[in-house]
Amino acid sequence: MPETNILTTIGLEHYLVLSAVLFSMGMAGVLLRRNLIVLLMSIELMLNAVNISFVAFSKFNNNIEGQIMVFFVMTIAAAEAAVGLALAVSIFKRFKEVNIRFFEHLKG
Amino acid sequence: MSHQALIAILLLSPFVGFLLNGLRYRSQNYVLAGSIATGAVFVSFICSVMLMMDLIAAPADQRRLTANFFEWIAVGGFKVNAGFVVDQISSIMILIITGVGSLIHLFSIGYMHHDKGVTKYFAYLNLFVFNMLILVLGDSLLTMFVGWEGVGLCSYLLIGFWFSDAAKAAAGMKAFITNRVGDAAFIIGMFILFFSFGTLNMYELNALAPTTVEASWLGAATLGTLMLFIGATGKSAQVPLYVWLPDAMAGPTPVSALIHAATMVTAGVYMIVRLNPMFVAAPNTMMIVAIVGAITAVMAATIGLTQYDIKKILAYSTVSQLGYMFLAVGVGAFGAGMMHLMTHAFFKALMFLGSGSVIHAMEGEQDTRLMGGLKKYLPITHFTFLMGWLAIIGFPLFSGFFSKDEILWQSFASPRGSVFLWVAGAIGATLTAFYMTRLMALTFWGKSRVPKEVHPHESPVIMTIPLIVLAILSVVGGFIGVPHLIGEYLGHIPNYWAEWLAPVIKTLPEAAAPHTATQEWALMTTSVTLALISAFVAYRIYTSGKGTNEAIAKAFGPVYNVVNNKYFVDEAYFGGIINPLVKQSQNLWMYIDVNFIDKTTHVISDMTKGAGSLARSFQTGNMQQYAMYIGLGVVVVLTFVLMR
Amino acid sequence: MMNMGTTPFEITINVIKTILVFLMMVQLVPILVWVERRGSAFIQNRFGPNRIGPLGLLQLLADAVKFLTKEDFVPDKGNKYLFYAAPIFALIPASIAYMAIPMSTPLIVGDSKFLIQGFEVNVGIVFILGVSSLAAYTILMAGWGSGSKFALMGAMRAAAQIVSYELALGLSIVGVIMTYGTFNLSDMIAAQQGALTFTGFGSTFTAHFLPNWGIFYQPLGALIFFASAFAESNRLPFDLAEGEAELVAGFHTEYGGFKMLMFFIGEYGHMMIASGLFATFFLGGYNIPYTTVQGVHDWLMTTFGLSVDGANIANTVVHFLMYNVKFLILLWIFIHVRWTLPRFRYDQLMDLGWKTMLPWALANTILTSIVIFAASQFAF
Amino acid sequence: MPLGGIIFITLFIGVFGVILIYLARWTGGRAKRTSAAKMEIYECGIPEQEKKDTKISVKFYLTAILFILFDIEIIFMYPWAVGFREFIHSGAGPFVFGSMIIFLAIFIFGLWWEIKSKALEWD
Amino acid sequence: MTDAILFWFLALVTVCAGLSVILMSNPIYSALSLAMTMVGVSALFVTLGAYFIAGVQLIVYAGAVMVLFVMVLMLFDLKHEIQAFTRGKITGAIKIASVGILAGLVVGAITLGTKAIEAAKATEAVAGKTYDNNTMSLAQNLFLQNVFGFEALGVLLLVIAVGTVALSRSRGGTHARD
Repeated sequence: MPETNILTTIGLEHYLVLSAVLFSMGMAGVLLRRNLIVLLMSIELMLNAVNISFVAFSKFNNNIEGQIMVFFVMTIAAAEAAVGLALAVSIFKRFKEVNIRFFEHLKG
Repeated sequence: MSHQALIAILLLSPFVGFLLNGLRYRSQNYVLAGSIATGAVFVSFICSVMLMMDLIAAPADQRRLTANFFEWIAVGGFKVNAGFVVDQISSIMILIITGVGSLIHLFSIGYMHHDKGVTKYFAYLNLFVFNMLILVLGDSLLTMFVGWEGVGLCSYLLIGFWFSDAAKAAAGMKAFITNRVGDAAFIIGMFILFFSFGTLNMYELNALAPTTVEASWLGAATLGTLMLFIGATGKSAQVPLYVWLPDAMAGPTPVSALIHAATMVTAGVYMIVRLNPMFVAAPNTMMIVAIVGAITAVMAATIGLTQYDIKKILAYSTVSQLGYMFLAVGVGAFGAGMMHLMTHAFFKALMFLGSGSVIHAMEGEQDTRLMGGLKKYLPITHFTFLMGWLAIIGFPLFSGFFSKDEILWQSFASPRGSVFLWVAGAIGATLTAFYMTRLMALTFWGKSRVPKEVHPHESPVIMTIPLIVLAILSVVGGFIGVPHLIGEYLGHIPNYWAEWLAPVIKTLPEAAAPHTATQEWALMTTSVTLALISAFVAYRIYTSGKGTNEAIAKAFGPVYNVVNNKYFVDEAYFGGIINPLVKQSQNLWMYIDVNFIDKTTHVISDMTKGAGSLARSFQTGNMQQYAMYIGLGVVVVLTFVLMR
Repeated sequence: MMNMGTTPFEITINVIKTILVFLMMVQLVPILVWVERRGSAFIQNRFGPNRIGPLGLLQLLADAVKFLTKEDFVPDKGNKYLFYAAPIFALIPASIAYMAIPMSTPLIVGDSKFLIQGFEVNVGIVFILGVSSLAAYTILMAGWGSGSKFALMGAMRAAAQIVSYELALGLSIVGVIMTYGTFNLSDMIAAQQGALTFTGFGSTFTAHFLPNWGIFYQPLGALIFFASAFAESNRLPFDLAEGEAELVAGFHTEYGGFKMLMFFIGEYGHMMIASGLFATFFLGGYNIPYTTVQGVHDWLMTTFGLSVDGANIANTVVHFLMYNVKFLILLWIFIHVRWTLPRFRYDQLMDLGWKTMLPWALANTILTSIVIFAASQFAF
Repeated sequence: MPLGGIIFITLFIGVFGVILIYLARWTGGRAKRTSAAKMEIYECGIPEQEKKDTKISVKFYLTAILFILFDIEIIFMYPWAVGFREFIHSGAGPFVFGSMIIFLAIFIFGLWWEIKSKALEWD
Repeated sequence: MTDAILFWFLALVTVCAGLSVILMSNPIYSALSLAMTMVGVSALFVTLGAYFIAGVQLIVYAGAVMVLFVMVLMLFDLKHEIQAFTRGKITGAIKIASVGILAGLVVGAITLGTKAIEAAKATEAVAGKTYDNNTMSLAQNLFLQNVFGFEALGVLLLVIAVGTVALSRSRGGTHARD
C-alpha cells in the first residue's frame, strides 16, 4: 500500500475524526454549561457530529442507508428541539429561570 | 376483488368507523355518528355477502377462503399468524353479525338520538363488531381469544354505558368479572391443547383430533375442551356463570339485542362448532355440555316465568335458548345448534328491538305491570313482536319451529342423546311458550295499565324498518334448513343447511340407533301441542286480569318465592364464594401475611432500601452529573473494547 | 476549486463571472429604487424625483453620496457586533441564492462552456430554499442588536411571517418538482421548450397556441408561489414587519446610511430571487416562447450566416435578453402591487398563510399527484 | 456542486460588506456624542422607557415550532415528488402513492387539529 | 488537492464555530455559532456528495431549528448570563478529563477501525450500488425499504405538534392551575 499524505488525501478517517471532535465538544457543552438552552444546543451539536459520520460511512461504503438515517436523525432532532424548547419556555414563563441546576428541585 | 382484500375491508370497515366516531366522541350529532357507524357495518355486510357468493360458487370441498396478513407471534415453535378464514361456519356468522348488526345500528339511530354520548355509543358498537368479526374469522384459538376479550371489553363498556348510574356500572363490572372466570379457563384450555397438540390453529387442531373417542376424563382432548367449554359458559351465560346476563340488561336495549342476544353470547356455541372434531373425540365433555345446556334451558325458563321487567324476561329467555344451543352441540347436532343460533339471532334481536320500541314508547318504563293493551298504540311493533313470539314458541312453519324441533329430535335420537334430555328440552319449550305468551299478554294485550301521564306512540320509521326486516327473517328464516321429514310434505325442499355444513361437521363415530319416522312425528306433535297448550293457558290467565302477582304467588307458595328470587344463585355466590373468599383472605392477611410474609419482605426491603440510599447519593437530580456518568461509562466500555 | 472549471482560464473566468453577477444584482437595486419612486409617483399622480439629471436618474447618485456622508451611528443600548454584522449578512443569502438561477443558455466557445449564472447547483431548488431561509438570522440579528423594542418586535414579526410563508412556498414547489421530476433548474427550463404538450392517458395532446410553460401545468401552484414570494420578501401587502404606524420601521429602525442601504440590497435581492424563480418555474425561464433553444440556434445560423461559435454567442445573448424581459416584468409587478394594495392586519396575514395558502398548497400537491398517477395508469 | 465557488463568493461578499461599512464610516465619520439623547434608541421622540420586560407573545415561538414540524413533513415530500415519475415507471407507483396519501392524511389531520384547537389564532 | 483544501477549511470552520458554541458566555452568540456550524456541516455533506441531505441540513437545521433557538433566546431576553459554566473544580476537571479521554479513545478507535475496514475492502469488493443519481436512490430507499419509518415519523411529528401546543397552553409546571 503506497504511503499517503494525510494532509492531501482525504479519507473516511478524516471525517470520522472530525465527527469525534465535534461530538466531544458537544458533550463538553452538555457537561459544563449551565444554561438549559445552551445544553439543548450542545445536544444538537452532538447529533450533527453523528450525522457527519453517517454520511461519511454512506459515501465510503457506497450505501445510501446512511443518508436515510441522517434524514431520520434530523427529524428526531428537530422534534427534540421543539419539545425541549416548549418545556424550557413553559418553565421559564413560570419561574423565570433557565439554569440547569434549578431543575434539581422540580418535583412531580 | 381478491378475497384477501374483501376480508381486510370486512374487518377494517367497522374499525375505521370506530376511529371516526371515537375521535370525535364528544359530538352529539346522532345522524352523522349513526350514518358513519351503520355505513361501516353495512360495508362489512356487503363484503360478507360477496364472500358468501364466492363460497357458494366454489366446489363443496374447497369452500375455504383464507387471508394471512402477517406473522403475529413467532416464539420458537409457537407461531401465530394474523390469519383469517371464511368457511362454511364463519360465513354464516359474519352474515349474522353484519346483517343483524347493521339493522341494529339503524335502529340505534332512532333509539339513542336523545342521548348525550351517542357518538361514543356508536364508536363502541363498531368496535364490538370489529372484535366480533375477529373472534369469528380468526383461524387460531389465540386470534379468537383476542376477539373474545375484545367483545368482553365492548360488552363491559356498553353495559356500563350509563355509568353515572351506580347500579348500571356495577352490572358492567359483574359481567366483566364473571367473564374473567370463564376466560381463565379458556386460557388454560388453550395451554392444554397447545401442550398436547403443538398448535393453536383450529384447522390443524381439528386435523390432529384423536380419531378414537377418549373414554378417560383426563385425556388431552377432554380436559382441553372441557376448559374451553367453561370459558364458553362464561361468555354464553350458561349455568353456573349465567348470572351476569340478566344484569347486563342495564345497557341500552339495542346493545342487548346485538351483543346479549344475537352475537356475542353465541360465541361459545360457535367455538364448539368450530372445534367440533375435537369435541366429538371427547364424549365426556359433550355429555357435560348437553347436561349444562339442558339445565340452563329449564332453569332460566322457570326464572323467566316470574319476571316483570320486559328486558329481564327476554334476558332469561336468551339464557334458556342458549341452553338449547348447547344442548344441541352437546348431543352432536352441530348443524341444528348453528341453525338455532341463526334463527334465535333473528327472532331474539327482533324481540329486543321490539322491547326497545316499547320502552321508547313508554318513555323509559320497563315494567310490564305498567303496560298492557299497547297493541292499539304500537301496531307495527305489536305485529312484528307477534311474529317473533310465534317463532320462539315454535309455532309450526315459523323459523323457531324448525330449529327447535330439530334440536329436540336430535337430543332424543342422537347416539349421545337420551330421553331425559328430550324431556328437559320439552319442558323448556313448554315453559318458553308460557312466559313468552305472558310477556305478550302483559305488554300488548288485555286492558291498558299505562299511567295517565305516559302517552305511548309508535316509533319512527328508522326504528320500525329493522323490526319489519327481522320479522320477515323470523318467519321465513327456517326454510333454509327444513328437516327431511317435513320437507317431504312441502314439495321436497332439500335441507340446504345440512348440505352446506356437512363438509365441516364431523359425524359421531357411534352408530345411531334406528329410529322411525313415526317416533319423530310423535315427539314433534307432543312438544308442539304442549307448547300451544301452555301458550293458551298463559293467554287466558294474563289477559283475563287474574294473573296478578299475588294470586300466582299464593297458588305456588314457596316454589314461587324460590323461583322469583332466581333460585338464590346470586345470594349463594355471595354467601358461598365471595364472602368466604373475602373472609379467608382477611384471615390470610392477618395471620400469615403479617407474621410471615411481611417479616421476610421487610428484611428484603431493608436491604433494597440500603442499596437505594447508596444509589440515591448518585441521583442528585443534576442532569449534567448523569451525563457525566454516561460519559464515564462510555469511556470504560471503549477502553475495554480497545484493550481487548 | 470544486467544479469551477478545469483549466486556470476557466476558473478565472468563472470567478470573475460570479463577481459580475453579484455586482449586477447590486447595481440593479438603485435602478429599482428609482423605478419604484417614479412608478409610485405616476400611480399616485405625483412627479417623483425629476430634478437631478434626465428623468431624475441622477438622483441615484445623489442618494449614494448622501448615504456615504451620513455619520456612523450605533445605539448605546445595542449590541455593537451584531449591529454591524447584520447588514453584511443581509447581502450573503440573497446574492448566493440568486446566483443559482440560470439566466441564459450556456455559452459554448470552442471547448469551453460557461454557464450564464453564478454556479450550477444540481439540487437547485433545495439549495435556494435552504440558503434563503438563512435570511431570518439577518432580521433577528438586526432586531436584537439594535436593543430597541420596535426593532425587536419588528424582527419577531418578520421572522414569524417569513417562516410561516416558507411552508406555503415550499409546498407549492412540490407540485412543480413533481411535474418536472427534477430539482435542477436548468433541466426544468429545458423541459419548457416549444409548444404546450401534455402526455398522459395513453395519448399526447399538443396546444400549438400556448407555450410549454409551467404555469399551464401548475396554475394554482403558481398563484400560491407568487403570493408567498411577496410575503417572503416582506413586500406590501405583507410588509407587516415595518408597519409604520405601530413599529416605525421594523427591524431596521435604528439603522441609517450605508447599513440601511445594505438591508435594501438584501430585500430587493429576495425580490429578484422570487422573480427569477417564478420565471424559471412557470414562465419557461430564458426560453423564447414557442421555440426551442436549438431551434433559435439554427435560425440564427441560417438567417445571419453565423458560424457555430458566433451563433452560440448570439443565442446566449438573445436568451439573456428574453430572460431579462420576463424578469423585469415580474419585478415591475412586484412594485406595482406594492403601490396598489393596502396592507393586511397581522392576524389576517397569519390566517392567510396558515389557513388558506397552506391548505390550498396541500390541495395542489394532492391534485398534481393524482393527475400524474392517473395519467400513467389509465389510457383512453 | 461548485462548493469552492460558493465559499469564494461568500467570503467575497463578506469582505465587500466590511469594506463598504468601513468606507461609510470613513466618509461619514463616527457619530459625535453631542448629547446623551442622541445615542438613545428611537422611541418616537419621547424619552426612552426603561426596558424592563419587553412583552413578546409566545405565539411567535409557537409559530416557529409548528413551522419546524410542518417544514420537515414538506421536506419529506421532496424526494417523493422528484422520484414520483420514476416510481411509476418502475411499477412501484401505487405503493408509493398510497404511502404518501397516508402521510398526507397525517399531515392534514395535524393541520386540521392545529386550526381547530385555535393554536394559530392571532388576536 | 482542492478536496483537501476544502475539507481542512471546512473542518477549521466547524471546529472553531463549535468551540465558540460551548465557550461563548452569551447564549445568543452560542446559537449563532451553532448556526455557523450547521452551515459548515452542510458544506461537508456536499464534499461527501450528499447534495440533497446538505440542502435539507440547511433548510431544517440552519433555517428552522436554529431560528427557533434564536427566537426563544430573544424571547427570554437573557442578555448576560451571570454564570455560564458549572461550578466545582473537581467535577469540572473530571468532566473535562472524561471528554478528553473519550475523544482520544474515539480517535484511536477510528484509526484502528478504518484500517480494519480497508483490509476488509481489499478482500471483498464492496457491492457497487450506483451512487450518482443521489436523490433518486435516496427516494427509492426511503419510500420502498424504509416506508414504515417514514410513516412513523409522520405520526411522531403529529404527536409533537399536538404536544407542544398543549405545553404552551399550560401555564408551566405540572400543577397548572394552582
